Amino acid sequence: MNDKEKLLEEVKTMKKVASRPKCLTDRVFHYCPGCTHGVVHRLVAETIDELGIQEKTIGVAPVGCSVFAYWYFDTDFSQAAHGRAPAVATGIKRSVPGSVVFTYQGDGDLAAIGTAEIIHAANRGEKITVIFINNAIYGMTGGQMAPTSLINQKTQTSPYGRDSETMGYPIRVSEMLSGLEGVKYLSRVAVDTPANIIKAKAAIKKAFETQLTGTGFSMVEVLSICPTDWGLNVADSKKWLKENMIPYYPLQEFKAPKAEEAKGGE
Amino acid sequence: MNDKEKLLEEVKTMKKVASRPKCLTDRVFHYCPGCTHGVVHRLVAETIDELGIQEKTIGVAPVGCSVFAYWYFDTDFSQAAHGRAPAVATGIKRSVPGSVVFTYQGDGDLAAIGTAEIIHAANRGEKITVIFINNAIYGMTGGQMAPTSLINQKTQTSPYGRDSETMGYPIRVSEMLSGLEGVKYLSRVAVDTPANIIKAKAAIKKAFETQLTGTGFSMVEVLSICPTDWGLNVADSKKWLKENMIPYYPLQEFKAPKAEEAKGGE
Amino acid sequence: MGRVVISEETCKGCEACVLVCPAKILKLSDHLNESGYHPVSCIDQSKCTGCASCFRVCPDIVFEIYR
Amino acid sequence: MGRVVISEETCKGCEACVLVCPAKILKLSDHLNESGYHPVSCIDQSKCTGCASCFRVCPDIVFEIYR
Amino acid sequence: MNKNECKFPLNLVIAGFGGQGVLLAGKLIAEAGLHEGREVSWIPSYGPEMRGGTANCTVIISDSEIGSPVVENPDVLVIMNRPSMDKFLPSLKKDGVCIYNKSLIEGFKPRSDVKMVAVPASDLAVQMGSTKLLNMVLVGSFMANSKAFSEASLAYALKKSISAKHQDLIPLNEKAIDEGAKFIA
Amino acid sequence: MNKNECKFPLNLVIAGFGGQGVLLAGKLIAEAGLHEGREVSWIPSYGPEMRGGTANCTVIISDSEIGSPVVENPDVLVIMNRPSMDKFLPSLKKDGVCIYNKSLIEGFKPRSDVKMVAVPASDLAVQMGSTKLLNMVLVGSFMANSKAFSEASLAYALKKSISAKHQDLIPLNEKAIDEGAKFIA
Amino acid sequence: MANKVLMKGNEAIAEAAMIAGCRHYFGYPITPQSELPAYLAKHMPKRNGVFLQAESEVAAINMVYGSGGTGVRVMTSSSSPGISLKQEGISYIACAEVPCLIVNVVRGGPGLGNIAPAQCDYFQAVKGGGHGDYKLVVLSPSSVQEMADFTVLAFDLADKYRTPVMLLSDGYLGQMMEPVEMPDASNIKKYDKPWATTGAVGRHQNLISSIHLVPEDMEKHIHHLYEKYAEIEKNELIYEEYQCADAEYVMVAYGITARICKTACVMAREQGIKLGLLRPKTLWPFPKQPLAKLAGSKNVKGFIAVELSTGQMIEDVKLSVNGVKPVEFFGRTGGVVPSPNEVLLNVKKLFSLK
Amino acid sequence: MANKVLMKGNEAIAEAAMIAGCRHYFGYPITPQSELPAYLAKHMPKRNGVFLQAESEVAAINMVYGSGGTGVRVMTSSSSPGISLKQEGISYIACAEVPCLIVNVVRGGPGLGNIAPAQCDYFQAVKGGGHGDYKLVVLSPSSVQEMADFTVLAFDLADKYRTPVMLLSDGYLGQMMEPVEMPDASNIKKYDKPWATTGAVGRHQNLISSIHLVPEDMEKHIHHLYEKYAEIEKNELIYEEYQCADAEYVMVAYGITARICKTACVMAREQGIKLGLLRPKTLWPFPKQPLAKLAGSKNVKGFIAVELSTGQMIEDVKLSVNGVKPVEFFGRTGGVVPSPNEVLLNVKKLFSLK
Ligand SMILES: Cc1ncc(C[n+]2csc(CCOP(=O)(O)OP(=O)(O)O)c2C)c(N)n1
Ligand SMILES: Cc1ncc(C[n+]2csc(CCOP(=O)(O)OP(=O)(O)O)c2C)c(N)n1
Ligand code: SF4
Ligand code: SF4
Ligand code: SF4
Ligand code: SF4
Ligand code: SF4
Ligand code: SF4
Ligand SMILES: [Mg+2]
Ligand SMILES: [Mg+2]
Repeated sequence: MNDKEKLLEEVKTMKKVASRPKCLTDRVFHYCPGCTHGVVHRLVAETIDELGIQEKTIGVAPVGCSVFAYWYFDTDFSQAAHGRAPAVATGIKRSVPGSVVFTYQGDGDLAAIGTAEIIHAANRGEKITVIFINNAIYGMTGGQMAPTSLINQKTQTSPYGRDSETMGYPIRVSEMLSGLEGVKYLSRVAVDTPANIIKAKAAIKKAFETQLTGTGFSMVEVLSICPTDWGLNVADSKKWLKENMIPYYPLQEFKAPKAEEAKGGE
Repeated sequence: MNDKEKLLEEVKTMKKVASRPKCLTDRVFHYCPGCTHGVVHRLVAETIDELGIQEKTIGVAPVGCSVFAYWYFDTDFSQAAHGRAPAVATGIKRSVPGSVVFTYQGDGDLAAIGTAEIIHAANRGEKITVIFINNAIYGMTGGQMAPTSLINQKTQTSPYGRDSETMGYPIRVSEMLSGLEGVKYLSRVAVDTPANIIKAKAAIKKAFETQLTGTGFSMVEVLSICPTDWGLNVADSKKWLKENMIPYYPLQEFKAPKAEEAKGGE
Repeated sequence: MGRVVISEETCKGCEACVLVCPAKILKLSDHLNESGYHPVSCIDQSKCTGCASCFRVCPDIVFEIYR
Repeated sequence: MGRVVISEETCKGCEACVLVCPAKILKLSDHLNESGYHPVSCIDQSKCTGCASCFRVCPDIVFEIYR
Repeated sequence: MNKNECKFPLNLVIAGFGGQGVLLAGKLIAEAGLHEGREVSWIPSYGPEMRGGTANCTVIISDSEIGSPVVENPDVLVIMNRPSMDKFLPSLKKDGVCIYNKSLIEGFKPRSDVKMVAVPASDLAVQMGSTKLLNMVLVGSFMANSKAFSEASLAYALKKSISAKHQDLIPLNEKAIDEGAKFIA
Repeated sequence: MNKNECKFPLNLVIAGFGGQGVLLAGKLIAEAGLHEGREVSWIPSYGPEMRGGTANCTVIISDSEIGSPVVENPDVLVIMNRPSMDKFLPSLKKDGVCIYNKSLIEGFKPRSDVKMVAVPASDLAVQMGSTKLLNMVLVGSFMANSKAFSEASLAYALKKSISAKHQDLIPLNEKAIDEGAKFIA
Repeated sequence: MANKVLMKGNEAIAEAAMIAGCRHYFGYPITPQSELPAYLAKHMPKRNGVFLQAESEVAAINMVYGSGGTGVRVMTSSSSPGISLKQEGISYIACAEVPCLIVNVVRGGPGLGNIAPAQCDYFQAVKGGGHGDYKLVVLSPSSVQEMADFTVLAFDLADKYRTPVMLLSDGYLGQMMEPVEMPDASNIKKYDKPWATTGAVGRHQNLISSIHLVPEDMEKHIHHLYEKYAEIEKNELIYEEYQCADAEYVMVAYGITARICKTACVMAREQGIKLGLLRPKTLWPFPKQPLAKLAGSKNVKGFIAVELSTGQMIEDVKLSVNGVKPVEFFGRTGGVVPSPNEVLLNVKKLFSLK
Repeated sequence: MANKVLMKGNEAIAEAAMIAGCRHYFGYPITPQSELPAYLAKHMPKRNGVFLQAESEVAAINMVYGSGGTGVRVMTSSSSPGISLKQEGISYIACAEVPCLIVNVVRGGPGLGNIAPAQCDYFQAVKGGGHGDYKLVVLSPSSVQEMADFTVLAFDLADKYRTPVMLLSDGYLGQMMEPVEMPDASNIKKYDKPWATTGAVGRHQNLISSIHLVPEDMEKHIHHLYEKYAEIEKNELIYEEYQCADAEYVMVAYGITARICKTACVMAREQGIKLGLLRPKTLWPFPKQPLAKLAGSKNVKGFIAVELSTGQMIEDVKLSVNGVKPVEFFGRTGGVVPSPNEVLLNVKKLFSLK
């Protein structure tokens, strides 16, 4: 019996406390080493498992690094045009009202080209859940400036650093959406540390639960790392997130449904 | 000498205290009787006259009832596609930095199809001035629901009244933009009464002055009436504006440049 | 003391000015102008205060105000 | 007391887990897996607390945690 | 025309100011024609003219399939104001009929190769209590002149075209139609 | 090839893992060719392959205008890893040359109708201090084998292609090229 | 005629869509199609349907994509500039094989242009205004009755072939009233949609997508689409010949223009000119064979494409006729609509007839 | 070759644009054209130019509209789906006569497709992907050198005719490196732009607009545009004939495909097959006359359109040849690029040669 076999024997008598969520396929993520897209996928998948909604969940994938999100979630999926996931989700939810619809969008997708779609889906109070990955960069296309890129951040299209004078300011999407009445759950989290990941999970779960109560729109903004296009290793990426992103994008729960607002399940 | 001739003789010795602004052409407005687009045109024109900027002003007309704004202002003009005036204005201002660029947009134009453009122009702090006519309706196309239409407001596309459950909430654009750092002047006014019109004029002037200081984006949201598509006479329209719109869209100055922020003229 | 000069042909008879004139000296005429509207007229210039309220609310810049 | 089961072939050697393990028992191996990465390994299971920090930060769900 | 039978297809243009009920008049005529089993088409002006304050529509009533709903030289004109007279009279077919609102239309140059039918429609309408009845008066005149459909068919059309909450206005409208028809008879 | 003169056009495919410097190797070769007054073209793989972790590029050096920059059957292969060997070896022209990184590539089925040139490139690179020099070693081997350009041209290309702030690395790169060339000579 | 109702073309589409089982509409206001959404805004709620005014045409077409992907019958409508904004979405929809109806009530363009009737979006509709290799089925009604009938047909074709269908209309057809007999709801065919994203109950994932990263996969998918298109070309072509049997000159025209041409035909015959009309009811597939056959006939001396544009469909006419007979053009554009007489005069001029 | 630099096609466009005096770029990132904005982001600030990453392609094209309206040389670039989003703006720009350069580095479509090289946006570029009657001048480079040269040409044509010009490229041309000699800045022609919106100093209003509410006015404006287009067709057609003098079979191909075909020509000659190539450098205007002339020549037995699509340009080839000789098609699509040998094999198959 080699070490591995011994270990497997040993754990037979123990309690499995953490493992791959059931609604994820076996496919290995295509993301770069260390990329936190994978972490967020797991959190969403755990939520779907825990709420027992795999059979009625319909995901909407964006254009961005997570364009292939549907490779991983074993739920129905629609792949949306760049920025249009909230519109696609609206079409789906209005057609299958009993479903649970979520979009998974990057900051280029949601905060640049898809600005109108996210604002109006939120304002209409569409009963969908949006997972918004803010990694302050366009990952998929090789590292251009995102609307959320920080001042002085160097990217392919801000090679001398983002200059507010000509390129504007990093946009705080959650703050902007928080005033809209259709928004019922809204939170900003980060996935840099185990502690923050636990909080992120809780937020994502609340967002889905909000959808299940049928009261309105829910979103979780997730501060994430992109080691590849930031040009940093994982340790430095997490440090950069903590020291630069969190101060500008403070972690907080902007909105949560009051108990009486819930309409009960479907 | 008939009455008119007598009057004209009489006033020769008097001081003309109010008359048609110089930078307006002689053309009669094509707007419906009572429509306050005309009032706002006058206020903008007076501002241009007073600031002496007619020769460097470039206007951008929207698609909406004011699509022909360029018939009236004797300044250079660009007619933009529906919703895209802030992008067009950006293109102009970035190409003629010494110019004074303003857009004149309706609530369909600015708050629906042009959501992304207004938000990002504001966020970039484009040095332009936006005159935003909120009349809670699509005037030009015959009275469809606007993003700013009030709850229960009956329109061609909300014949049973706007229902927040399916159509979302009237969107408060100024509140949403007020958090963006690029925004340097932002105010909501109304043009229902002489007193409010005086305040509106002051706001519009401040907005243009903000542009002249070169610090960032300026906008004035103007609550306006659309007697035709509201199906009300002018008196009732003004009453409706006062009793329904102002409570939901409170008049206020959201942002004004601090004295030290001004960079001096150009 | 004030005077209002009215450009009848550009008036659209919307009554906005009539509603706000503190001196209550503005009213729509019975006749039509070329555009088919009943234009406003001042029934008593001597009562005009020159306050320019009419000018302010008029969407069609029909008035000139003198003081 | 805990145990971690590591699925070497899915590990991308990003070191996220190494950085957070309070017991400091995770490190990258010298060998490469099929995808060309140095996979993580646990150098001393007996010190594992089963805290699942590694599991939480791992983007590729390489771990199973037992307690 | 002024004969006992109407010759189909009948091509009609109705024109006037925006508020004069041009489009509704055309719709009534089309409905009445349809009620008698004929093919009909109604095509409005829309766009710049409407903003400019004038409106017109083209109605065709036919015994067979209608080809072009666009008519260059109508058989009949119903004209409610002066600008429309200037615009459309030249297009009227030789030997056609021009029914017009004499109350508002003066001093134009009539054509001698067509039949000009002057109806004091606005005056009659005001007499009946509302200038808004002007379009009904002229519809009545058109009916009497063209004999394109029966009074009963027009009454049916009227009932169908007026919304539920305004059905109480039907008698008044019918009266206006009558007046207009009487004026021709 | 292994003769004194290179025959143009020379069609070359370089392939390997993403991090092995495939594209830069190709660029150096193209620059060196250009420096000798030849026509050159360089076309990278981009898209799915790159995400998948492998990369390749096609370089043509020619005496006359280059038609298709896409090559079906290259004259020379420079192969840095095993998957690329499996993918590209079949496409090599009969009598072509396959220069490959012996350190990482084992157990494949070689072809007998081409010339297989095994260079322990990764090992040589590690000996020189960095596995990253592997591409330079193979560029050196290619140069020596093909005689497509002079050492001086390659040195020129190297200087041009390496960014200002890394110019201090040039000697090391040149050494790697030398090693690769020596291995052939 | 008891069951014939006088209604506008825009309204006829709306009513027929509901009869066809469409309960989902997503659109953005634009003239001259406003009566269509207005009608649905009024009637959808009564029939438990969804009428949603989107924030833009871009959002609307992507809502259609999402909705159609769930298998419901869904539509959108707009006019020229709005349809341009939808091109990315349309390309996605065609690629992902989402059945839906897209109505274009064409107005004068390019640019903001005006709101008068036009046929200047033919190329966009038929050749592909969006990117990539795809086709739309394009239906061209020429009466209010056909506005209704083709709406029903459009939904059927969309479901049958899992493909988007466009109804290419114009301002006049949208605005005019004619008697229309509504299609019979009991004739509406229903289709199984095992591919729809309705929630994966007892099965694995369904996916609506247009990405095929590996070129060979993409090519395979495109070939799949084009096989489908070939089927459509084979089965679904519809057109009308009017006085073509002995015609010496054949006009080719669609939509409102075809009706004007029909009257011109009648007038021509009165003058002893043997003028005929071929009216495509499907613009794609285009009646290539019928035109080629006419071109081969001894009678026919030439063709005239008549359009409300500077000449777009004429290219398809020429491709069909393939040089066998001359193909001429007469058109008005920018929203101008010619009279039958004007058409006839120009036909005579083009072929030097008197 | 001292002044030849090895660079990517995308970069060559960027550098050439700056040489042509372009100091304004508005765009949104998309593969496979990213090197172009990246290059400009780096170099524009050094040359006092404006590089602005817009919030979307829709915003970008409307920024171009505003900027071009002020008379400066302005450009945007994108790839297929992004170009679809720009169609409304392009239609406006054409109508309002705003000179500008639009670069499309075409990728595999429809839908999201992939990022491999393709030519499947031909129809969109050449027939009009936007609404209404308008044309784009469409230039088709087939080397990195031409990426630079045609960029300069594009700006010149845009100003000369006050019209938008599209550079229709593909992923390979964008990504490949070749030696390129940059155009000489001193040859750049400057144009007066008295119509530009720069502020009305000492004159009345200048207006950039595309609205003509009255149909007759709109028609007049469209006729004005088409007179301009006729001028362009007369003056600006460019194309290349390769081994056509004695050719029995003539391929028609553009862009990267034309180069593959050139090699196929050489291979064919080695096998004794008289194969030639006509390469349009302007896709609009299209080389109709030259093709008609070849069609009329005794040698020529047939044509083959070779494209990276399911067959789009072939329609223009057929319209040019007008039935005089057979026109065949060979193409790969979805991002697949054939080798010269594959092209030749297919030509032989299509015409049963051996
Ligand atoms: C219409 C359109 N424009 C642009 C693109 C190119 N594009 C693909 S992904 C992307 C941005 C990705 O960034 P983000 O949304 O932040 O996601 P990330 O990759 O960072 O997760 C862009 C611009 C596209 N596919 N379609
Ligand atoms: C792309 C596009 N979509 C739609 C329209 C139709 N349209 C013209 S104006 C307008 C809305 C006008 O409303 P608003 O902006 O509020 O201006 P208002 O007329 O009320 O002043 C719409 C939807 C258009 N011209 N272009
Ligand atoms: S590019 Fe960035 S966001 Fe995309 S997979 Fe890699 S690390 Fe993650
Ligand atoms: S429709 Fe309304 S907004 Fe438009 S001009 Fe008339 S009153 Fe004014
Ligand atoms: S100026 Fe004042 S008082 Fe005089 S008419 Fe006008 S509102 Fe009345
Ligand atoms: S406000 Fe102006 S337009 Fe209205 S009635 Fe008075 S003068 Fe006439
Ligand atoms: S469970 Fe905790 S202690 Fe055990 S390996 Fe993971 S991080 Fe280390
Ligand atoms: S975090 Fe996961 S992928 Fe990264 S090194 Fe640890 S086990 Fe491997
Ligand atoms: Mg991102
Ligand atoms: Mg409005």
